[in-house]
Amino acid sequence: MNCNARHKDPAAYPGGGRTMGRIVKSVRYAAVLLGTVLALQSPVTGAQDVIRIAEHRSVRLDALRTLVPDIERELGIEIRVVEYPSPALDYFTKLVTELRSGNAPDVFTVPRDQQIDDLAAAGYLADMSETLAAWDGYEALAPLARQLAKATFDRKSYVVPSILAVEQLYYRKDILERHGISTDQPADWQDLLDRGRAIRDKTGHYALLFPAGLTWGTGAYTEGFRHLLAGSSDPLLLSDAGRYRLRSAGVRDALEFYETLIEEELTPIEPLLSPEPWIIPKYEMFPAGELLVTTCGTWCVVFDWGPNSRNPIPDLEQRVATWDMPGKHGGRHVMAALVYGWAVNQKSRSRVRARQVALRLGSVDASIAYATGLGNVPARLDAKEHEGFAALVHLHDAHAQLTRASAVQTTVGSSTLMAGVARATESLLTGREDAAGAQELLFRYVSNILGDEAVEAAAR
Amino acid sequence: MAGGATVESAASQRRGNLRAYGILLFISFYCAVPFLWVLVASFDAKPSQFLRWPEDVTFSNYSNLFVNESGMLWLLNSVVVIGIATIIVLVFAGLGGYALSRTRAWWKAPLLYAIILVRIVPPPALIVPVYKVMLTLNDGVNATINAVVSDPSQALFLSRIFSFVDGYLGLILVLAAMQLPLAIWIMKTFFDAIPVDYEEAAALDGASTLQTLRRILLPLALPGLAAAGLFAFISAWGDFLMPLMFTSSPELQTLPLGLFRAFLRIDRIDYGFLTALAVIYTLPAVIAFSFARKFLTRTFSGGVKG
Amino acid sequence: MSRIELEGVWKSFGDVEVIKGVDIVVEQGEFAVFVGPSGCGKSTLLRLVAGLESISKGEFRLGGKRMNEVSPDRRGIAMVFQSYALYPHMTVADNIGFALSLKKIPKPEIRKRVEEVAAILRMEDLLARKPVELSGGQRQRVAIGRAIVKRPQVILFDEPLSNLDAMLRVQMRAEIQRLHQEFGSTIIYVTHDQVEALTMAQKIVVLQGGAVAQIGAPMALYKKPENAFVAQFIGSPKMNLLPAQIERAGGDSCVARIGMQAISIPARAGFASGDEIRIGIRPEHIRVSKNGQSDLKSSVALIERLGSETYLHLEAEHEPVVVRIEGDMQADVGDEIGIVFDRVHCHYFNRSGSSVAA
Amino acid sequence: MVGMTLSYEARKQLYLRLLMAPALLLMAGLIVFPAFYAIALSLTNEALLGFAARDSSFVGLRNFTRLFTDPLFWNSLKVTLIFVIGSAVIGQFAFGLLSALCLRRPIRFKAIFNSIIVLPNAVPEMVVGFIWISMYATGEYGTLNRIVGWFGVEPQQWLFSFPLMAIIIVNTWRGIAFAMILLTSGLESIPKDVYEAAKVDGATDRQIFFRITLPMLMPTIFLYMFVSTVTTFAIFGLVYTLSRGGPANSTEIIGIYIYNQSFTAFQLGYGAAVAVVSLVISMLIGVFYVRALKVKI
Repeated sequence: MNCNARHKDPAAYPGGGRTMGRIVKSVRYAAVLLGTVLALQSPVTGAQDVIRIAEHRSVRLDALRTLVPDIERELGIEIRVVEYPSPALDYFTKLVTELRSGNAPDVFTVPRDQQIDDLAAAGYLADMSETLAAWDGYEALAPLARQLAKATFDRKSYVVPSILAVEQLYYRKDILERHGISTDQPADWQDLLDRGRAIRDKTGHYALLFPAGLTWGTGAYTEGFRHLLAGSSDPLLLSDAGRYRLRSAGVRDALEFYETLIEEELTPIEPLLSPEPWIIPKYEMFPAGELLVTTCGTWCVVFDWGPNSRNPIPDLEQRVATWDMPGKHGGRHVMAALVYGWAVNQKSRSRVRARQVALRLGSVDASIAYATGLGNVPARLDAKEHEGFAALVHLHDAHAQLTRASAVQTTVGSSTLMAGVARATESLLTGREDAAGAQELLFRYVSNILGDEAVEAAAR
Repeated sequence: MAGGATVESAASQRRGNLRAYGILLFISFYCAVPFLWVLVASFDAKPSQFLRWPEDVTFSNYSNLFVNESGMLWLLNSVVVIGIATIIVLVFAGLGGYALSRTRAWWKAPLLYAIILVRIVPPPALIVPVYKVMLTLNDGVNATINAVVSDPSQALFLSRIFSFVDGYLGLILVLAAMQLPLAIWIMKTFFDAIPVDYEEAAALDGASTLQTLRRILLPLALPGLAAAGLFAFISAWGDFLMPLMFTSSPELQTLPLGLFRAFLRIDRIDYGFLTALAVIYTLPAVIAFSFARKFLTRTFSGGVKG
Repeated sequence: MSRIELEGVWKSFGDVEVIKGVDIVVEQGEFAVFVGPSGCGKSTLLRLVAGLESISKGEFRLGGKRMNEVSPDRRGIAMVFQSYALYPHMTVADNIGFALSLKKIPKPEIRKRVEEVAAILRMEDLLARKPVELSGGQRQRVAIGRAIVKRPQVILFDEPLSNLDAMLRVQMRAEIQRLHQEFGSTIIYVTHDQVEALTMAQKIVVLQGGAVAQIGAPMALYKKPENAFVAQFIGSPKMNLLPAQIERAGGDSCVARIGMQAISIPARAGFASGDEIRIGIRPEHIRVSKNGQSDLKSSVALIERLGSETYLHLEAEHEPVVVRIEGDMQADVGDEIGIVFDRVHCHYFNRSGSSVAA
Repeated sequence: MVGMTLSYEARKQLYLRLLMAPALLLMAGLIVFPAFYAIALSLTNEALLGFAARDSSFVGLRNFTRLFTDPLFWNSLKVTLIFVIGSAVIGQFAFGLLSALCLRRPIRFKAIFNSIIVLPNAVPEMVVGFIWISMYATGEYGTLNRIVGWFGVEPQQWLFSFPLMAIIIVNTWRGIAFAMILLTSGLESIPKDVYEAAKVDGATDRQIFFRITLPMLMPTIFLYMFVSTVTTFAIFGLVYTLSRGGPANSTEIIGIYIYNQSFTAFQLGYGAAVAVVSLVISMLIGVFYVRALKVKI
């Protein structure tokens, strides 16, 4: 197969002149096109500072857009809202790659407090300590919010808290009552599991959902694992030296709890392995009464099952109620997380203005606007004095819980930790590992990536 | 079924033809059905994710494209980015293919083998190192811009254009680079078939190298350039990985990324807008492919074999 | 002005030496033909003259001036390529006028000169066509037109007729000679066809293995080949070469042995007893003996009858011998025939192939 | 002045070096250098998050030890192998050959069949993902579910229950045209008189196909296998838009695995280590085929 022979005699080539003319013409069109596109990129001229804010998810975008005109007026700046992809993974990927390449927007949110350490350690976040200290709203913040806004490795604050997610166990009160299953606060894990077995046996439906698996991403840790760890026999994830204690008895307890759920078919497994694992259990099974207890945050009553959701649960207040998460050997706790705290890009060209914007977004009216859309609670305790708060009836309880809410402390490497938890729980879901194997998998994964120095090697 | 034009009895011929119709109908069904939804939904006033016959047929999804700023912007971005990348490929591959065809040097054969190997480097394997390379270049570019320009909005504008990450320049160059190995091969084999006599005749006629290139070689190479350009265009136009890696600003998004991101707005997907845009996005590739088809065999056998 | 001198010219591609020390002079206005079998370096030599290849060693002078480093377009040389190399995307007129257009000569002037050339080559009606629409002979003419429009001092032809059929070839030969007479340019013409060389050249350069085998006027080469290679290369059918051994030297004549038979040949200064030589004689200089007196006995292997002449392919002492006879001759394959050599036209070549002078 | 003293040939060779420089530089800078740079990166803990994002450090072969003990890596290799064999070697080839053979028969509507079969090949990856998500849509209104419904099959969750098969079907769909076009030209290059000679010798259609057509088609098949293996190995966008490697890594082909490790787990060093392995594999394939095809240059 000699290629040369296949080409036609070049002498047979028809005409070049016309083609040349066409090329010249199309070059001219191209120039016009190029001009148009460049014009669309052209900077808005004017003396005003332009602050770019990254925002994602349509509810959040809507909330932000209502706030922007006021902020622009108050601060005398121009704000450009940059829409980011909604799925949490895509948002974070885009944010991190942009922060690394230095072209991220001036102001953005950090979706979960656990991510602050990793972002700050990488040098992406501007230090907000002084700004916050000088801020009149700082003292009004829930203490937990103040604590979670700090990075563990340098104790500096990196975000302006806006809202908190208060997470508890949500259960279908109506169905439990109908089947005569107790709706009392479970005393300990055993009690909770027994309640689950009763649900399974009496209703034939799935009892308990603790997010798990790779596709749920960070949720496997934040919405599942940490609730268990916090109530385990050894709830501390970090050693005094700030190393992860992954071979602790607490981690084993949490994974064993998952193992029990899976082995006894108390939790749906297949949906957790699907691409968007939350859709079936949370948006379909729970409203349909096929799943009766799940961990969730305050957002669930708005976002997942509220009147505007995909599958609204009518008379939500009567049908759905909450328990605190019990501890393994008694005790109970409410988990909270600092979500969507406002951060400033360390490489921002106008950091001073950006800090002002971030603070302004931490104000009560801004956080109430967000809280309304998302179903989270404002991070500031003085929010309840705000006129908009009265309308958020379903959040009042949760807001009141803030003072007793807690969180599991993580440090740099938390994204690896969360990925490790996702893998460990995935291995339980697929039945590849038992709890001990999953724990070892978690340990190996994290130490492989973060290095042995970041992980406590000792078994206990 | 094997012979094609050989003598067969009428009955067995008919039987064979029937079987051929059956097979072709099945394969055509397989190939065509997935398109139905995107086509039908783009004319549906209330489109959804499912294929259904529209109750109201409308062209507004298409006319909206011209109103909807982002759709138009993605399209323009695609045209500009892929257009410039294709032109770069044509110029570089045209010159490079010619040079490789005519070079006499001991390293020519090793170089050509190396280009074959470069051609089969899987792009996903390059994303991390390319990303690092682009980051380094990007830091350089932006440091320069910040040093030279003080006005932040102007600096932003310049960095949009010249940045290697999230800028036109980087995306264009990386797209062009990925298409180059194949294009160079096409041009090299094409020039191999053009006798060197033309250039020598031109040299004796007193033409300079540039004149020879412009007045003799360029017209002769147009069919080869057409093939190389079409393949580069199709491949770059459809590429998803590079835009995913190297663009993030909405102002820079090209069609594949824009569509994808719009598709990720799970709670608010405008299927009419997306399907119409997807149809528009697909058309240039289909048209280019219908032209490129006749080059396909030669290109791939030529690209791998000399 | 356009005397071509090649002095001690060498050309190598990497380790391969293609031209090995060539000395050639072509006088102004002379029609020189470089001839030789393929691979002898004749085309390379032409390209060295054109400037398309660089000379590795030695000097090329044109009109007395060293040209080694002068770029092709500044040498005042035009070339007609074997493939014609007509630009396929240009019309005939554009092809011919291309060189002029590069020199920024005004368009009317170009048109005038193109039309002149077209008139000379009798192809006025072809000017608007593209090369693809032309026959082989017409393309050839355009290629020549493209060369002469520049009014070059020297025109180089690289096997220009090899793509034409026999009829056209004869016609174009005459045409090229006519052009040469009309323009008086110096011409170097490369061919592997010795008939073209003999019919067209004023001077023939026979090349062999990158070196000059002999230079001279056509008939000089025909009549006095300096070596066995030239002797066999020039002339058709080929000269017969019979290996022989000098048996007795000295005096006015000596005896040479061909196989089992002996033949007397004139003595030459270079001959010594026991020398192995080859006796060269052209087919037309051999007679068939009619009286039984013969130099060599042979048998008929094949008879080619062409009407006006007959070629006898004989075998003598296992060596082939071709004899040309006017008219027809009665003979059959296998007949024993005695042949007689015309001693005046015999050539003698020593072991190294050089002609042994009288 | 240098130009004046250089001969035409030398000057031309010099120009040629200049002319090829831009193309070679661009490829060297954005393909060849990165490919080698990947090796260097794979020996570090380079990351996009945490302290390593600011100062990465040399970690030796740690990424590789992790890689070879990581079940997800082996899973990804296995998935890639099945994907390549299922779609390129079997699916596209079988349908492509069938189409090519059928279209050689004296039948009507050839041009229509031809264009329909060729159409998917030209569609951009993103749109492929887009339209097949609709094909595979769950519930009774999903297109594929309705089609299988004609045969009494219950609605399926295609991308969940048969994820790998689902993407193989999509990639097969996309590549039939390339196989068909290449094999058609291969069939055309077989001289007719060979068939006629075989007919005269009394060969049946079956014998002709297996003893004449197939052997004489082998060079084309080999070439096709090379090009399609290499391109399928490099697929990214199609799977990314359809499934992103899920559910539960069941469609995580090597390209997706690299991306996920590098840009959702942010472990650039580890991603580079996987990239090095995939580069080595594709280079081995390349060298094997270059040898086997006796590439002439």
